[in-house]
Amino acid sequence: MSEPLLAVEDLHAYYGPAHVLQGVSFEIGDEPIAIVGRNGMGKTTLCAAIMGIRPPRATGSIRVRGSELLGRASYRIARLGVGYVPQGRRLFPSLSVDEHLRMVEGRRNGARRWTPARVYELFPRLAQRKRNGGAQLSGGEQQMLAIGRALLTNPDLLIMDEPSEGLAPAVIEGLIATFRTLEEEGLRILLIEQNLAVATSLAERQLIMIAGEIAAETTAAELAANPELQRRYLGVEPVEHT
Amino acid sequence: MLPGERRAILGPNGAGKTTLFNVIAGDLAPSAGRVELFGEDVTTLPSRARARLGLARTYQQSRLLLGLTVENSIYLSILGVRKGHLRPVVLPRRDEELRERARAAAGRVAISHKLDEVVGSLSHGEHRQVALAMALASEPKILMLDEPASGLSRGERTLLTDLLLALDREITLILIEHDMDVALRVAERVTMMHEGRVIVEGTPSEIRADKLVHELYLGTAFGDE
Amino acid sequence: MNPLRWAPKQRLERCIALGALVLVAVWPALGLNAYWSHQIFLQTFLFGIAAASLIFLSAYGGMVSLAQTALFGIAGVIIGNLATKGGAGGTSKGLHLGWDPTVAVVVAVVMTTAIGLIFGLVAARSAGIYFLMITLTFSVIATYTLGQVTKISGFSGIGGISSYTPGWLGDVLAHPDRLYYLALGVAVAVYVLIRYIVRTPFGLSLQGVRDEPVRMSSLGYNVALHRTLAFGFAAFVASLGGILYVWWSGQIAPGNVDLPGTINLLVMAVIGGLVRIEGAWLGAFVFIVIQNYVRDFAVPGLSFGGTLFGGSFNTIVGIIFLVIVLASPAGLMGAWDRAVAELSRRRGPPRTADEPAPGPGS
Amino acid sequence: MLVAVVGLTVTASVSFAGAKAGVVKVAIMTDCKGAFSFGYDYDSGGAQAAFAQYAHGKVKNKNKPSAGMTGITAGGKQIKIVGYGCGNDTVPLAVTETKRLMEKLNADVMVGPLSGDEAVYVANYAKAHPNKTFIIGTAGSQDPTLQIAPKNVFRYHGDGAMWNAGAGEIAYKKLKWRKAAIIMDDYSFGWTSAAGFIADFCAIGGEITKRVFPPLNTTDYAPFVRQLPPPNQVDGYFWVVGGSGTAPSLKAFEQAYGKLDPKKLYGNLFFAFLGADKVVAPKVAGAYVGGFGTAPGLKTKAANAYRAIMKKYYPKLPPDDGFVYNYYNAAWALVQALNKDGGAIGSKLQAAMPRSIKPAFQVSNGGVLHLDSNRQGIQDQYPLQLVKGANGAVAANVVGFVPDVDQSFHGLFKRSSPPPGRTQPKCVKAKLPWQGKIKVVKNGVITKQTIK
Repeated sequence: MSEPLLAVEDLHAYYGPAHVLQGVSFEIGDEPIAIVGRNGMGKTTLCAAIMGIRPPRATGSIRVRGSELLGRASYRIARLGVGYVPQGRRLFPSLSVDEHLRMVEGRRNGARRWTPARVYELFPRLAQRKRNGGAQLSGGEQQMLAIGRALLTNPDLLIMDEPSEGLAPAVIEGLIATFRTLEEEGLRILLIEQNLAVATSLAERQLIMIAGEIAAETTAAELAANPELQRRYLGVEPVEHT
Repeated sequence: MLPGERRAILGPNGAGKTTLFNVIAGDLAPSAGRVELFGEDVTTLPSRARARLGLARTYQQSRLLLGLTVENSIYLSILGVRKGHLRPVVLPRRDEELRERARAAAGRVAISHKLDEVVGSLSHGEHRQVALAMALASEPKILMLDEPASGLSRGERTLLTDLLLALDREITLILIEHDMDVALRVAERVTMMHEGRVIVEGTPSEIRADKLVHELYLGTAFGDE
Repeated sequence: MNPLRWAPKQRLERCIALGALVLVAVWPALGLNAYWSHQIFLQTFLFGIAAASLIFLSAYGGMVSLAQTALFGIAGVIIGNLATKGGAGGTSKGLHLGWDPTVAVVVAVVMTTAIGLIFGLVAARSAGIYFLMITLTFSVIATYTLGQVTKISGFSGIGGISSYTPGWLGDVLAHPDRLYYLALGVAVAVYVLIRYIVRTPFGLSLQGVRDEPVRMSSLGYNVALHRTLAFGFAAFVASLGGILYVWWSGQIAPGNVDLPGTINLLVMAVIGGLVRIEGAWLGAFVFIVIQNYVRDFAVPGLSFGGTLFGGSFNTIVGIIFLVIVLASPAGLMGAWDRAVAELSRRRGPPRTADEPAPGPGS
Repeated sequence: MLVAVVGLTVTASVSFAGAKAGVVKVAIMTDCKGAFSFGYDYDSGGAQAAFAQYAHGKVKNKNKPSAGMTGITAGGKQIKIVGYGCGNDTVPLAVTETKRLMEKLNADVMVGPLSGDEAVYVANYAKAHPNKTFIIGTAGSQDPTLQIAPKNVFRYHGDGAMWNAGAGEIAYKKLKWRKAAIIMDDYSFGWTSAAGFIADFCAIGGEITKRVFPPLNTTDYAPFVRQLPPPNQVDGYFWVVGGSGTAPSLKAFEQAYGKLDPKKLYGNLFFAFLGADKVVAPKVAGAYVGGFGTAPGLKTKAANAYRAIMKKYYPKLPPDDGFVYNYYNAAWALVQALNKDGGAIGSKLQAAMPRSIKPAFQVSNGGVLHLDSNRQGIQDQYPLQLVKGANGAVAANVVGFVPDVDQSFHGLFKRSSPPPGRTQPKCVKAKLPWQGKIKVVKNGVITKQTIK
């Protein structure tokens, strides 16, 4: 009896008349996955569908360890052990850094791997800005806080939508190292990422999303090494798909 | 900064880069000091007046006009620095010159196929493209871009780099960017900020070589690129 | 304006709109039920104009104004004071200036617009709930000013105004169809004007201000000025509705602009939907039909207080309002937009996110 | 939506086409909201009792007049009550209600409205609809029959000024007032009501030293009461504060100037409504009160007969209340006219409307009330006094009889004169027809004795 951690099957999603996801299927078992692709291909919609946030109308199936997520409210999805770092951070402007973290702390059952102290250890910059409000942080600091906030829910699965956006190279480096450690601790990551360096160093399995479908699966090594592949799937020329 | 200069501003998160932009653009009043544009003291001018002097900027969180179409957003960006943008009579769509300029700007950032779409329905990466198109369309003398490459795919970043390199030499460019591929290729001079101060200034190669920059900002990854 | 280039939804909407327009245009000529033309439709036209000024500010300027009823009433009070005469057979209250009614109309429109600009100047710097409160304050000030400055109105207001209409309009009491067509014409003109304005540079920049004021400022726009001008324009529109109203009802009193009056207009706009101008007339129509017909049904069990037909009238209106708003926060126009989107999704072939919309007219 | 519009229209047209030609459609315009919401049952009950007594109407529910009535016939025609107007004593609602009754429900005749401002609107409306007939219910404004005065508007009771006829003389003679101040609600009924006192008091030689105007529905009366001259500078105060303001305004006066002295207070009809107030009413017991055209407790044959009729059809309604009585007379006059003209409506009905009727509380001229040339009744008036009853409750009793009060106050109010307002009328000495002819009423009996 081993259900995969996350199983997405034939997922279709619509915003109004726009058919954004067209039959997406994949599983996350023991390995992290990165989903790459050009802009406007439906990657963020996929996250929204999984998390049940501002839900597009969706059909198909999304299961976490066998429990169906479609149709569930997002707070219940979060309680199933799914953490989320949304694109654009979505912080609470009136709460300070510390309040953000303490609010989330201990909200969830299960192992308490994460504490605010550990988040501060991961992002020392945040420790310096403990008392500052969400709105007073710089872009990169906001990103750190959004990640820290998601980690504090002690998720088994962490969905991150462009976590490296706006972060300085050195911080990204630290982040990659942290996530590798977390991987070893058992956290599984579904990563949406434009920064190929981040995507390839965090996940070996690379799904390429084009026009609402998983067009191809490849490995980090292959993607990193093959400029033709990059040009075809991530370049700016329109992609012919038949 | 000199006219026509291309400058990148680097620095760890929270170094004050965006705040510097806000002060220059007039969105934030400085507690002390002065801002001069084209030899004129603009410290007390509102941001709209600075825009009319030829200063255009983009925002980190794109801050777009989500309810308008891409085309209308670009129109607004052109009209804003023109005289008579209150004209109640003439429709922008009927103004050939305006249309041409908007289309050209959209073409330069490869967003032409979305001109009639409402900005709010576009993806995050497309928002960056729209923001850039708007900034370019106003034909600024000073262009300030706040992390223009973030959210762009690798291919789009290449396009962006080429676009910035091909900019009219008259345009002064200030860039905040974490993608060193983009920043160091485009910029002629680089300013490194830390904790609200400028700590190093130099050419891209000087910056690459600078120890302090590595220690504070780049980490190890870019050491031998 | 080539019909072949319209999207299917546009074509459908324009067919319906044209049908409705033809219907209301020929209604009195065909001698159909005069109560519907002179009460339901006429009120729909003129309250729709006022609601359109509210929706214009909300949909394009992001400002929900509670002052539109006050401006509507101010225009009426100005007309009442300027145009009426005192003495035998005249009205009993107001300044009795006895001006030429056409001049009075022009002055009323100009003055109301000016008052709107002043309101706008004060309110333009605030947003959201603060804007709502400031405009509510305007509305309350207007109510009390009319109620307590007995020289210009007083609690009883000014009556008999419909006897002082311009010569080109004639006696609206003897020929109510003239007022009907005038109101219809003004409503159509207001609709076309707003649709035009929002596509001009001014209209576009107003929408920009709605979405991102900071950004608009850094694009070179004077945000407060645009808001103020929008408020002035909305006051202009509201004044047209107010003038038609006093000719229709013959009177204007603080009771027209008090809190219930203010809320009624807001309810009309919300029923129609604060997103599209068309919603103004749709909402006004639905509201006025409800007001006229729902009250004839007594619903047992809903008689909370009051004596009117078991007192269920306000309760029923309230429930209808709640149902509409809960089912579609964007009102009836929003419900329509969603229904059409849903239908076209079910019927049409699935299309991808980045494919262009189906070719028009093909 | 289009389908709905057409559908509604067709149904609406069909229902109108179905109306029989032989029916006279009557609307009863009253208030069901606002300060006078009780008028809804009083007014419809008064009118319907007349229909029941004189036009064969069958009461549906003795305790709820608004339940309606069947089988009314007059002049050989069926009379149908097509609707009840629901006003709130403000004009805007009167507009929609009047149009609904007269145009949607196609009433030929309106009995109503209730309040003065509503009546001003209705009179203006009547001007534009000469084929419809309007019999004012119980509204106290002058304008409908003085300034506007359309040919199709009739009023068989007095206006707000007439109701206070005699008050000035009583204050002057019985209370020895020479100088008085007035506090009046700042709207047309307040002004009109005060106008009656001013005209009467000044006519006999009194002087008004101050007029104070609190806005309608004020919550804090202290600032307005402070504008009144203190008790040592005037002989008394005429008090015209109504609605929910009567008791609070008196309390504010008490706080400002000390104990309330009934000899220094004279209220208009609003004082009569004070009875329910357990705190203030006992403190002003003994004060004189203006009338309402009715004579509560008057013992005459006609009055008793009328009370019996009311009791028969609507036992719970107070027959001596003006709301009931005035609507009763209006409907009764309508029945007389329809009987006379064979059920015709429009101008024939207007021509047939009686120019004189014999209402229950009319005593002069052998009990006949005449209309003047503006179709406005010339009516006896009855000044009242607040008295403490055996059970301690305060009630208003009839204490005077003012014969044949006319709307013009013998020429003081003219069609061309400004209507009552903050400064109207001026205080002038005059010889009013009823001056010196006010009789004392004792225990409901009009005595020969004149008030001295």
